[in-house]
Amino acid sequence: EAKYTIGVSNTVQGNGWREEMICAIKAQALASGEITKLNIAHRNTDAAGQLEDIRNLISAKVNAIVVNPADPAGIKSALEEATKAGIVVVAVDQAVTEPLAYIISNNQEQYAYLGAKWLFQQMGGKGDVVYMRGAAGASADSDRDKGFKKALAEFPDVKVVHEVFTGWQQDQGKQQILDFIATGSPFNGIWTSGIDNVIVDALVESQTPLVPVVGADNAGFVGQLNSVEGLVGAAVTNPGSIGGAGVTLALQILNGKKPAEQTVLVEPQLWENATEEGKAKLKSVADPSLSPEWPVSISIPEWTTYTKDQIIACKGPGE
Amino acid sequence: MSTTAIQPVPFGRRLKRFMADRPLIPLIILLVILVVVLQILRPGIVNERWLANTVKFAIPLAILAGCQTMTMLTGGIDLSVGTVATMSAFIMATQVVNHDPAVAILIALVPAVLIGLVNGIGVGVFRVHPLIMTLGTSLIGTGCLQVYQRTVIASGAKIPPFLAWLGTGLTYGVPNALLLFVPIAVLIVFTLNRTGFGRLLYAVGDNEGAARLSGVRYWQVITALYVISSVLAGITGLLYIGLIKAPSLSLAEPLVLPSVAAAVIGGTSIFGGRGGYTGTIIGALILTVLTTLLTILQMPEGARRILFGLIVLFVTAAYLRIIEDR
Amino acid sequence: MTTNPLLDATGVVKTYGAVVALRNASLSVLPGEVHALMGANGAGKSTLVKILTGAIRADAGHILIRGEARNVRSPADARRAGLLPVYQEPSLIPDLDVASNLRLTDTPVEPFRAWVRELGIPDLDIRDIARDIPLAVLRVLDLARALAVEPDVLLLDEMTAALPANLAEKVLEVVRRQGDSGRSVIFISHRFVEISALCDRATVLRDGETVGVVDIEPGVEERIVEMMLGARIEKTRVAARQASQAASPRDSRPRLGVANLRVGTKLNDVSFDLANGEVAGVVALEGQGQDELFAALAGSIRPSGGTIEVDGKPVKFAHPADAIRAGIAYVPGDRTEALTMQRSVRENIALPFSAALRNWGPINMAQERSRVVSAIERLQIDTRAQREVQRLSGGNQQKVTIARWIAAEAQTILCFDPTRGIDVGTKQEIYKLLRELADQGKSVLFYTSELEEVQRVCDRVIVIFGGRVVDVFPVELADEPALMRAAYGLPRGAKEDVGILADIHSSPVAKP
Amino acid sequence: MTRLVRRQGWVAGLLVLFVVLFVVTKLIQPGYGSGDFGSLVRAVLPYAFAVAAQTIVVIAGGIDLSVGAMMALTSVTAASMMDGASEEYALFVVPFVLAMGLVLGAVNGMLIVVTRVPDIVVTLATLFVLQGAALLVLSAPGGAVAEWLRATIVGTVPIPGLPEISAWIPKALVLLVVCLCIIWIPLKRSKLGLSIYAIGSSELAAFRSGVPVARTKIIAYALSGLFAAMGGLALTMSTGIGAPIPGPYLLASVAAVVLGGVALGGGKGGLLGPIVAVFVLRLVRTDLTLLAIDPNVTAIIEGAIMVAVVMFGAFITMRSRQS
Ligand SMILES: Nc1ncnc2c1ncn2[C@@H]1O[C@H](COP(=O)(O)OP(=O)(O)OP(=O)(O)O)[C@@H](O)[C@H]1O
Ligand SMILES: Nc1ncnc2c1ncn2[C@@H]1O[C@H](COP(=O)(O)OP(=O)(O)OP(=O)(O)O)[C@@H](O)[C@H]1O
Ligand SMILES: [Mg+2]
Ligand SMILES: [Mg+2]
Repeated sequence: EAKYTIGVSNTVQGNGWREEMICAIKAQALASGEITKLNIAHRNTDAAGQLEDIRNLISAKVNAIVVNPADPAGIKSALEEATKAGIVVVAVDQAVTEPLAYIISNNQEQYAYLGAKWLFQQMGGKGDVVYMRGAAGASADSDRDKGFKKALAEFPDVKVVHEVFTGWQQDQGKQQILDFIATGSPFNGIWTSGIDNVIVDALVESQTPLVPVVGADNAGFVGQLNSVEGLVGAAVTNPGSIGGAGVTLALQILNGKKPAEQTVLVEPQLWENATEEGKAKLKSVADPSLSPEWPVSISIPEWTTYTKDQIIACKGPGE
Repeated sequence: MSTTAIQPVPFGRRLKRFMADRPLIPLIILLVILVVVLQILRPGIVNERWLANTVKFAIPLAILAGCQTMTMLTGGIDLSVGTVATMSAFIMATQVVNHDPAVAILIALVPAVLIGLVNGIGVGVFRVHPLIMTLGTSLIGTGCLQVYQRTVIASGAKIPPFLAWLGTGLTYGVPNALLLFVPIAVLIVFTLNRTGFGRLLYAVGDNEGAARLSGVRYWQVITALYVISSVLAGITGLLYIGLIKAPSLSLAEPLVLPSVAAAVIGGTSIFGGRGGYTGTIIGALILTVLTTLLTILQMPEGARRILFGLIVLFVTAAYLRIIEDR
Repeated sequence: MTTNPLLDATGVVKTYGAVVALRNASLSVLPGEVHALMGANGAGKSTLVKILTGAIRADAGHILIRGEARNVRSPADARRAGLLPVYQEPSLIPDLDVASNLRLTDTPVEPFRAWVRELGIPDLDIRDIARDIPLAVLRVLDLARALAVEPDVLLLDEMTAALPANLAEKVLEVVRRQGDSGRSVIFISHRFVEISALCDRATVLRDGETVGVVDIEPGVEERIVEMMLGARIEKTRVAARQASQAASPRDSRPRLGVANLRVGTKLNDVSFDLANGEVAGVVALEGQGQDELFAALAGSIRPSGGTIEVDGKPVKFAHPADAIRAGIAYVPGDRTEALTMQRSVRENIALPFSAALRNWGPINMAQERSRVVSAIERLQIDTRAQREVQRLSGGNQQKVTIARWIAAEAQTILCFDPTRGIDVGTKQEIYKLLRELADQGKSVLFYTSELEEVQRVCDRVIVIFGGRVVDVFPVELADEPALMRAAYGLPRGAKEDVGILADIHSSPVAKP
Repeated sequence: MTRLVRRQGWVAGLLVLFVVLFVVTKLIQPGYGSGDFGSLVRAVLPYAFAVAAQTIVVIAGGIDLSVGAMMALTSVTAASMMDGASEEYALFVVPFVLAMGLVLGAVNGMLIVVTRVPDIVVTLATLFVLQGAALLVLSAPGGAVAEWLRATIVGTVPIPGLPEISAWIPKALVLLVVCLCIIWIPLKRSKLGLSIYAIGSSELAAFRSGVPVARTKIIAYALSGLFAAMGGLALTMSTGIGAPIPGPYLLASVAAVVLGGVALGGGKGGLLGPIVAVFVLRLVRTDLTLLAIDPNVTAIIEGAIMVAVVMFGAFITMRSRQS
């Protein structure tokens, strides 16, 4: 009964989150049993490159395209061509501006807001926070910045003592925090945009008193929240498995089950280790067998049907 | 007819000539100036801990810049060092789960040797431009790493304790990484100045035809060179993973352009035949201090980058001015 | 004379760091004269030319052109002021064809073609890429390009050094006429014959200082040599070699045996022997296959036929390293081919020591030093600027190329025009050196573009024409007319007149 | 004739390669038609300008690591200027941005000439500077583009009575050809063009031949900046926004320059080869997508193609030198 060809376009390669997203797409395509072939364009490029990839997918005559947009507005023209050609377009991870496209996305603004708010509460509503952002000029980064600023506005006594861009690079993040620690400036909390476990490492290595740290649900960081003595922190979920959900949504639409809304937001959760309840949750989700860069939330209930073995095998239909 | 009397050389000129003969001195002065600026901007930052951090982060950069120095002496460049370092780091971290660390390290260095060999043969035998050759192999290497990482997603990753000790540890406040770096640096300096192979690197880069007429087989020198460069990059990867402790598929990529810059700031000519490693080490330190300086300064990211570019340009230009005795 | 000088330079100073290239040079050129600029290697001749034509800046000095101080900051400015140089190194853009090179310099094409023909190159295709053109022809093209714009002052830096006799003749002819037509020429050469045939006056430089200006008249050579060399004079007096001095080869088995050697279309069937203790001269006009012969013997190119034997054993060379292992070293005529210019004299001389894989390890510095120093002393290399070979003058660079193989103790040395651009004193030293090597039982194959050298150095002469050996004769018979005849492919004893302007392309074909 | 083959052989080979690839594409996807060709050209557009920018400085004996950053800066400048502005305002924006590229390129050249720091280092430094400037202009992707500007690369050029043919002439192709030719052809025929080749071939010989080396170098970089600005505009025109993070244009441009037969080191080659090389590389990308090749393998394939083609070229020159 397999009958569909699905195209995938993604513009960041070699990052744990994106790799998990691709594997989730493959695993879900396999698990659904309705997909004969996946055409995956997965490389490092910009919005113009993504236009090229999407148009190539249109040339390949796929039935649906799952796209993680480099920029919401920048790829509108190709998505328009796709929907005109009768191709179902599902954007994951971020919204797109093409009105006929469906969106199933992590809420980046909410992601930052949730973590920052928790952090500021932990700090007792006052003090100095280190703000370690993602890549300057990336749209996900600026969305998160909005959420962070929103939380900041609610806590007038919290000050950003240091703001840097890690470029979502582990080594840069580590050097930056070590440099900052060396200045001797006091700080009461660290918010990170997902470059988290190296930050904890740096704190431990330099024997600095541990402060609350907020990161993402990467396997490495979740492990640290469970094991590092005296570390208080929270992981905000940002599941890479959203890709699998995108496939499910695309199939539903192809099969005639259109969702009521064009946009389906997957709200982030916050797992902290400040309470016993939270600790138990963190223990249950931890998964030391995963690559430390992979988010531990490898599936999304109601949206994905593959098993853990399937996503780890990372094989799509016909492979 | 009277010959013009030899006038006393003005002090400025003498100083300049003195510097030109000892190019390390102006470079060290530039480094010190940066450190002083840093100390002025953030009083108290220049402490023992900061020094240790700076050294720790400068070392991997300095070793990769050593690869660039050696290849640049022959008129080449090795853009695959970032990929090679990343590969060996990632492969080691994933293989060590199932193997003895020594075995894992050996396995991790295999791709380094292979890439070096391919680079060397491409450049030395087929005469492909090194820029393109190493760019191509680094693309291929990255692709292979992507394929590889899919096979080990479930196996997890570990950092052997002794690499972490080497990468991050301090003994009496001195970074342990120096245990690895000092011998490597001494070896590179010795190789360049006191061995036949080092002589050939300079000779081949300066005038390949002349070297040939003296009986030098170009392909031998180049192949050996790129293999050595790759192995050094592989070792850097192992050290770097000990420092960062997070295996990622782009771990050492951000070091590639700075490694080229460090070698050039250190006075090595990208056209070949001229330069040395001691300058490169200072170059790496300058870049590392500069990065710190910009991290510490609170300003928009855009302004930070602009400043970084301008300072790199200024330092290189000033240094060239000083050592050029014209 | 009341005529004002066309070009008048006084008190020119140029230093490179610790090296003083010009200390106090002056030069005054009258309209219509051919003015020689003379001096030993490193005296500063090229430096002065570069300063006059704006290629480098002087540290001090006054330069007047037609009595006016003009600010010549670049070769382009010099052109506008009517000064056109032909530098010691070719200046055509290597990757452009000749036509584009002309356009680049605003050189009119037709006059250029006319000059090229006149200079003895009838079949130039101006769409040829400069890189593919042989050095000697390039030099001529450089000259023709300069002539075509009819400059007031033409500056020729060792124009004839790299030219074979036939082309050199034409150049001299043409330059001579420049003087006749009211233009001035500054002419640099180490060959006294050329100076006396061509020049009206000479300015002599020594160690960067003008030590005298003399009128060229018979017998003035001695004075010039004295001025040029100063204190060095006594050491360099070596009489022309007497035929009776010719060493008889000690060894009956030849060191090097070449039989029926062929290389592409350039070298057809060359056979000869070279004995231990012998200096054999090779005499040929430009492009008769001597380049290919030397390259094949040196392992640089592969012969397409024939055999080479070393000490009676047949050898095949795939790389110069193979030839070196067999004890054969090659000294190319163009020193830029042989030297690593940014490296020190020491490293250049020691380069062959490290070449083989087994010598890649640590260097025994003390041993290397002593060998290098003894080679430097033996050739009396001026090592004031030894940190970089490129700072040495042309002649001293040339010496380094030979010193390398003295240090490496090569058994057989192939010297391709080793005295190109070398002053008289140094030439004598090199002749002496080659003889000494032969006396120590080494063998030397020696190509020269200056026929008179043959008598001074060689035991035997091998004449090549059209890619074949047309004659081999002992040095006793090798006077210049005989060599010249042979070089044109005429049989020994033929009585035809071989004019200096004879066109080689229509000259009689060699009789086998 | 042989001379022509020798000089243009590589370009001809690339053209043949392109045609072969085109046929292969048709075989993979029989429906591949004029519309898809239009997509290809639009994908080629920014790469082609980047590669033109790189080609001109490589011919002049340099290298420009700042092309990608220059494209980003000009792109965000254009996009932010046109954001919320009237359609006519774009008539001012386009020349402004082109002039900005020209000036910034000239600054690159001047820095190289004045500081005497090698090109690769100066442009590495300006890469950071331009990137920083782009971030100051727009800290996140955004901005807008005038509709008419956008329309200049969408659709095809109508040729009355020949709809068949006109379907194969996308406007983007016409724009590309016009923009490149308008600068390249007069340049190639002028003495300035010769001078650019001359300084790339041998700076010393060029200086001694009276070429104003410094000025020529500055102009080469200025033209490179101009092409990069066209690339930046092309990015804005196709995406409708400006993005401050440079795309993958730097390495792609260097690779295409070499594949196109321009020697790194200068003095040789032309613009046509690199442009055809860009088409080839983009079409390879299309084929890889059409074939649904495992994305992790595509990097290996692209790297291998690059190395193989260049090695092949090296092999041919080696053979021809021996014979
Ligand atoms: N770039 C340089 N740097 C340092 N020293 C230099 C440089 N160029 C020339 N010299 C020195 O200047 C002196 C004069 O050199 P020049 O080339 O003018 O000699 P020359 O008279 O032309 O000799 P030759 O007859 O051998 O060509 C030499 O001692 C040389 O070493
Ligand atoms: N480091 C060095 N310092 C000084 N002289 C050296 C050095 N290395 C080699 N030599 C000398 O240089 C010459 C060439 O060395 P090499 O060992 O290549 O000679 P070879 O003739 O190839 O050796 P063999 O005949 O043993 O095969 C020899 O005379 C050798 O003694
Ligand atoms: Mg000279
Ligand atoms: Mg030996």
